[in-house]
Amino acid sequence: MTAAGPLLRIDGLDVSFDGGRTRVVRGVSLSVSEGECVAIVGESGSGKSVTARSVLGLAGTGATVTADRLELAGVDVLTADERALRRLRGGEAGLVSQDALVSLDPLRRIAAEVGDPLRLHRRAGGATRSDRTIAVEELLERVGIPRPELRARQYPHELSGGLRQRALIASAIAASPRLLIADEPTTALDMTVQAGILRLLGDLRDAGSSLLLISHDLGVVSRLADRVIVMRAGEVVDQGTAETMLAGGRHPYTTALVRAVPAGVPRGTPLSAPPSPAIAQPTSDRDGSTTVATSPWPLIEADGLAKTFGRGDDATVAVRAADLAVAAGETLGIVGESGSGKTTLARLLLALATPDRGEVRLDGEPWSGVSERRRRSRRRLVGSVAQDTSSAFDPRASVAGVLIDALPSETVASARRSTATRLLADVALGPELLDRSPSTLSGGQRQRVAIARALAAGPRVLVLDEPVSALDATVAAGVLDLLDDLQRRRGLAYVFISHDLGVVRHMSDRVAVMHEGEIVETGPVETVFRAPRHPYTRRLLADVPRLPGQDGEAGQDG
Amino acid sequence: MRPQLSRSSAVLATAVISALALSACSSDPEPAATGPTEGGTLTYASGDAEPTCLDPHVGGNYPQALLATQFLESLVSRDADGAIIPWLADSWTVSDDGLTWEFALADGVTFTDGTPLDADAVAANIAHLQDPATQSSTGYLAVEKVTSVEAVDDLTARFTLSEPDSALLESLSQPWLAIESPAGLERGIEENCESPIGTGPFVVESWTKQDRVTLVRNDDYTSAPADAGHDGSAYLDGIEWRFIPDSASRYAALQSGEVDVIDNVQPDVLVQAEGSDSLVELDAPRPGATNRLELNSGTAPFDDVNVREAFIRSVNVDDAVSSLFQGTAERSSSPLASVEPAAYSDESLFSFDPEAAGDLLDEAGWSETDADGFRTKDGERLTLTFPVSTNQSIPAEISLFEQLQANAAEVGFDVQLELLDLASWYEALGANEYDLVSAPYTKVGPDVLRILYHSDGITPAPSGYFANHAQVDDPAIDTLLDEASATVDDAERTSLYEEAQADVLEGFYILPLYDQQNHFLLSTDVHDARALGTVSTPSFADAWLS
Amino acid sequence: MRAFIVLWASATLVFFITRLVPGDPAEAALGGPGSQASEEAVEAVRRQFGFDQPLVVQYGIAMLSLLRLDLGSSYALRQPVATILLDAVPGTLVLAVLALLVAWILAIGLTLAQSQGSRIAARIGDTLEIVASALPHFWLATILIAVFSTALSWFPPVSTGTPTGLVLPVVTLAVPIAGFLAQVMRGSLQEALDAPFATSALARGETRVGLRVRHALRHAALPALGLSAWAFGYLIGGAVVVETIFARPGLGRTLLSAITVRDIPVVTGVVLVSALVYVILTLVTDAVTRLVDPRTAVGGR
Amino acid sequence: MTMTAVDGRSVDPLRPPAPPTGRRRVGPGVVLSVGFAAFLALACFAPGLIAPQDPAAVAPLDAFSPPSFSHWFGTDESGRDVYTRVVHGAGSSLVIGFAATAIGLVTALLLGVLAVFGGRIGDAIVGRAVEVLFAFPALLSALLVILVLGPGPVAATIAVGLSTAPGYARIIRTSLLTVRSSGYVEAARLLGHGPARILVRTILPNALSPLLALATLGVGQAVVWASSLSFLGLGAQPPAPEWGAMLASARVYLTTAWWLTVFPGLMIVATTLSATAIGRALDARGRRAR
Repeated sequence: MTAAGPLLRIDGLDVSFDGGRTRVVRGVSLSVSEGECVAIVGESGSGKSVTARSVLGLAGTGATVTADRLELAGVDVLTADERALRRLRGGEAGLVSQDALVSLDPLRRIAAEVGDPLRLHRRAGGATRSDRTIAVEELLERVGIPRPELRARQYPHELSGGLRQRALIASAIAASPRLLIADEPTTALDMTVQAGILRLLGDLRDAGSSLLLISHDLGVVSRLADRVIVMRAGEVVDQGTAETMLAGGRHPYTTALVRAVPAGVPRGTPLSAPPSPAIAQPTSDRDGSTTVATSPWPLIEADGLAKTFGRGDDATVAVRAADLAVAAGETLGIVGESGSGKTTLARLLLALATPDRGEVRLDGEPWSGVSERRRRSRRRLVGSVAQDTSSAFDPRASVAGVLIDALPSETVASARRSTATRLLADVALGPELLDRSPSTLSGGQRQRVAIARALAAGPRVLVLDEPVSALDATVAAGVLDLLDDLQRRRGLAYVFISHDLGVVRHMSDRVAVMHEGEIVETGPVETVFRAPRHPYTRRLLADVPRLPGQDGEAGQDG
Repeated sequence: MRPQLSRSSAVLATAVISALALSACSSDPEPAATGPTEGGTLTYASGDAEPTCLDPHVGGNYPQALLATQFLESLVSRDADGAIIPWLADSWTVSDDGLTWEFALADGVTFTDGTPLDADAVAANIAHLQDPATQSSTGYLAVEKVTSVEAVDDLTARFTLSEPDSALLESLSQPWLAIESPAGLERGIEENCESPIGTGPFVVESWTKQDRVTLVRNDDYTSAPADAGHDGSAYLDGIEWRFIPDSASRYAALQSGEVDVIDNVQPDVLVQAEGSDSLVELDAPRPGATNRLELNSGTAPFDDVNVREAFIRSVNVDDAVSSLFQGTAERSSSPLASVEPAAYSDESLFSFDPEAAGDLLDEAGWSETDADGFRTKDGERLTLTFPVSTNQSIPAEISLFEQLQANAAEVGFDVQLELLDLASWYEALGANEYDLVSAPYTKVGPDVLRILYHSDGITPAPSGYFANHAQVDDPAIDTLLDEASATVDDAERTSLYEEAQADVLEGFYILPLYDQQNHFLLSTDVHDARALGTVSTPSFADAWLS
Repeated sequence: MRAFIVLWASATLVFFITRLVPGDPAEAALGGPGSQASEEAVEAVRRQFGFDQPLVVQYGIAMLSLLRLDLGSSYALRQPVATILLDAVPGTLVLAVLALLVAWILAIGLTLAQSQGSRIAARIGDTLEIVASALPHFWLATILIAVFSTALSWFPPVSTGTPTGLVLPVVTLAVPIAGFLAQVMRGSLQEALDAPFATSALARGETRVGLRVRHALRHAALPALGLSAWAFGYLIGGAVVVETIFARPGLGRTLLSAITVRDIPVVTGVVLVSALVYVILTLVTDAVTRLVDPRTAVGGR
Repeated sequence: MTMTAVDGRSVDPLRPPAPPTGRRRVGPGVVLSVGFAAFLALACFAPGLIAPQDPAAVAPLDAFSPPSFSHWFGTDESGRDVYTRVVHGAGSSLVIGFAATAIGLVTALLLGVLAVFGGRIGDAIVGRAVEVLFAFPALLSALLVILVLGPGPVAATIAVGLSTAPGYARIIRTSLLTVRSSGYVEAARLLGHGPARILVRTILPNALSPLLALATLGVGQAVVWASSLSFLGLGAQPPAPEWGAMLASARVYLTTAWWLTVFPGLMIVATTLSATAIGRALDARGRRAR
């Protein structure tokens, strides 16, 4: 309660699970003063979330929390009893977590979830149900939710992702806590929505709230944070002002993090360090100069593709009149927000769905219009890598099994295992993984195995649907470099789908922007990014969180 | 009102079949001197199947008889010694040729609907029994020889028979031939099934299916049988007649005082209750046939008398009966219940002798033994199919069969017990798919022998039913039974029946097990309940509650 | 519409199953086995019930009379099946509804007691649930009677028409179902307690009790709710045993005795009633589920 | 495009719930259960080894002996040794349990495959069929089957099996749908594998593995159901020492000879408990593997 000391003070925080066997946070110290915004940045497993939750005494079941000092608003969290803790939770510090769809109780109305802190902390307007209704509507309005009286009566699933996240923020700030802990508040949101949420958090900070912001994304953090703390494997490895951190910080890990962000890094420049030895010379200009001969016609082309789901009033147009063509060695980036039809387009190209209208041609021959039986023999020409690596493999198969299953059936039995080993080497994985189950691998390793599987059949086209979206930045950087390298060596045609403009810009020769099922703009990647013609593209670009010095203009010429 | 007799004399005077247990109850806190108390409702819990029709003319099974005894009465009754006594008929005469019977009806008896009991009513009842639409089975068979009934005058009914029937009085004493109000019968089968109208001490008030029949006192009751404890209306206000199919629940209900009387008491419960001072036992042996196994002599392997004898010698019935019935049932070696004066038994035929059984089988050609220890002949196993009705056989009886099965296996019989529900059981019998069967049959008098062992009983009715399960087809036995049926002279009749019984026993057609016995358990609050001498159904006309 | 199809299919299924029953239906109609019906009577009944018609015609007639809500007449009881069912249904319905209620209360209690965190309590509760769901009704009933009627004299061992007479049969039916429900509930309660929204609620200052009552219990109830229509069927099946033991009139005993004498119209009637009850209950639980879970109201994409 | 339909109704009666806590190690319960299962296996295949007497041998004069050194579990109304009967009864009881479960699973599998691979019409037909089967409560359909086949162990087994089928069918359908729409099945299609190969090599093995756990749970339930039929006089035939039949016939003697009820009852409960414990352990392992 003292104005003098920091609002939150952590010294030497240790958190472990399983009776001390698994230490997830080691000796973390930090403080947040009134009105300050502190960000913790780290990749998955860095202990950033557990650190934040320990502040509220919610490190999780089975957690052992020790610290030299863990004080929130002058109260010692470690020794406080349950009642005192409850006063802190929501009262002194509110928590906003990732993905409001699961962080708000799906069975309760928005009004109940937002109004709960008022009732629990006996805040003004919390006494009676009708008072709470008014207070809740005010709160919803404050976090920028239009028509609060309608939204209050709705359930979380009836709101869009952005509104949901705002409602979650409203419930966190309902009892006017002085500190707001935001744990990945914008992850999984579309760019434009993400920008709105960040603006809202900024407004709250400007209104005097302290903010403890947790994110894996330096770009997100850079907008708001006064100070940035970088965590890795449970320890703080670097900290400083936002500017110093974004400039690369003092610790090599910070440098790697910053480097891994592909936005504005020219095509062909490795994102990961150390650079992959396979990449001899980064080339910045690759227009038409691949090492493998291009075919005279596009490898895969689509003509007026359209696909509608449902019928009558429920009909949803997923793709309308999409035209595209990709030649060998070329990458077509497809960018758009969720629901823009990117994935449906990918499925149409892969002939997993049949277009209502239009046609896909593969290597100049009909692809979408023929029977599956006739298509089957040519399927190996087209490979696919998807975002979700956890369900991508038969749970009963080993890595070797997965790869061998993907080999052409004419492969000699004795050669199969060695071929699998070679495929793993191609994606920079060791043969020791052959007998492991994919489920025991890390996300990055799994994605490499998925790529290896796609390569096993000897494809000429790869459809990559958000291949790195689920990966940590440094891991993603490695995978992107690998893809780049493979394309160069094998002359593959890529259809690269992502919501991340930075990644698309880094990977693509040409880019198509999708919006509500339509390709609104297409063209060479730098043309589109530098001089967007379509208003939607412009808005999209405006909302990209940028690292200072890495924005669109700065990346020119490379 | 007659003075209440002391308990032990009541046994003699009213000829309650077995108040033995009652008499054992010398510590009864309520000495008889206080006399019966009016009022109160007695709750009776029956373990027998719930009847589908309360009119015992329709079909005609034991559960119907149990209930009908409370509200219907017959022309004659039977006392404990097996003598026929007057009831609705005061007296009767029979012509010398045995073809004409005249019954003089009691005067001043009215049915509970106000209809007077007269000769026309009797005629209407016999006609009702003989009408195919009534679907009478038991009653129909009993009046098969009656060609007509006419009213000589208001109170005299004359029966004309096609041939002499020595069993007529015994048949007429049964509840299945009770006399109902002709007005009631005219209501049609559906309504009459719901609430038959008689002259009895109680009246059917309502019937809640699967739950209970509520009976209330007939205040105008005047027609007690000759062996009743008192004349005039019953002491009880009424009877709640409940259907509690599960024996354990029934006993628990008695123990907790929910009900006052239960029937179908299990042997182990009877033994347990002996030590109780709040429960009294009432045992009533049923007349007619004993509980017995019938050996199907119509098909192999029991078409060979040696195999039949071998089976009978191979099983240890004595030990089984004593262990399972724990003294509550007596071993029998007669086709007839021991209460039947004409019962003839021969223990020597039924001694347990596995060795002799083995020799008999050798003799019969069943000399080989297969891997499982069963006898074979020409490669075929000596298998006996034994369908058992779970609706008719109590658990102790099924256990008994299991023991016999085990005994017989020692000698080499492969007995296949098949527990079946009633319908499947009848089906198995109708299809002649059985070698052994146990089918209870209750009928007053030795004439039951004719039904069970006359070759006429082999031919099934269209529904597949037949009574001669042993498929005894012996002209000598047929002749004896026909003669006995036509013989009015008691002594001669008895000796004919005895001869027939000896033939049946010596032919090893049946294995008598034990007497059919009704076991009732009563709360000590219930006094002067008795079982009738006819088919041992309980009567509560004299009963009172303390 | 769906309900109608289920009913129609049930009726069809029962019609053909009962035609498979061995034995002559005409004889069954004549007082069943053991009766001594004459050849002429059998013939008459055969014509009366249309057993001499081709199967398709019989089927058509049966379905038409069902449409007129005419269930025919019982062979054994000489009464319209509808009357018999109307007498039998209330008893079973009361029993089953009460048992379901008690099962829910038991299950919720057991689930909450276990979620308090003690590992031993959880183990004991877990074992109890499995044991409970593995108890045959007839066995449980016997034990309950021995303890609560014979030894303690608290409740009557047979139906008395009073509420106390309902206690033991209801408990007998409820315990195994409670075991099932608790197993399902506990799993989803734990899932709910581990869910991010539980953390959100705690972070707002919600109490542990509040978390369970306001949040987790609803989630726990959902799958159990989905089970309830099935459970009701299970209860009606259990009623066959329980009604026999506790001497209660009802559908179960009606069915059992009808099967014993091959009273096909009654068997058909009971099966159709239970199908109808199932259908109604499915509609009800669907409606309740929509109330509790707004997500299902919209219909998952 | 993620499918986020959270369907509360998709939980099925027979689906094993998640274990109460996140236990990972093999607990003592599982060890005990496996031990008991081994005992049962011995009892099924070589009952003579652990109970050398004849289960059908009667000794009327030894009837109703309470448990003693010579008769561990006492004797029954015919003087038969209850321990011997319980051991020898394991076979027939478990045959009923396993056979019924197998019938249920196979029926369910056929329904499930038709639902998932029979197109829109197949799914609709199966959906209705499952609803209809659900509308016939287990004991009711059991009684119907007995109506047709007549009472006896075969009818009881078929009856119990069929009545469990709809529950399994729902689970199999869900499981098949999940697997069919999974990334790895899609991957197999993209590799150009034919539908038959995908069904046999990829979909079925993965969709059926959760059923293994379910089946162990079903066995115990089936034994319980079959015992109820025995109680109604419609189950196993004597002198087969089937547990349910033993329990049903012993009920009559509950007040005078408790051991007749307790030991077969304990066997049923112990079988169900250990089957459940093993089933859950298998399920947990399966999930972890996934």
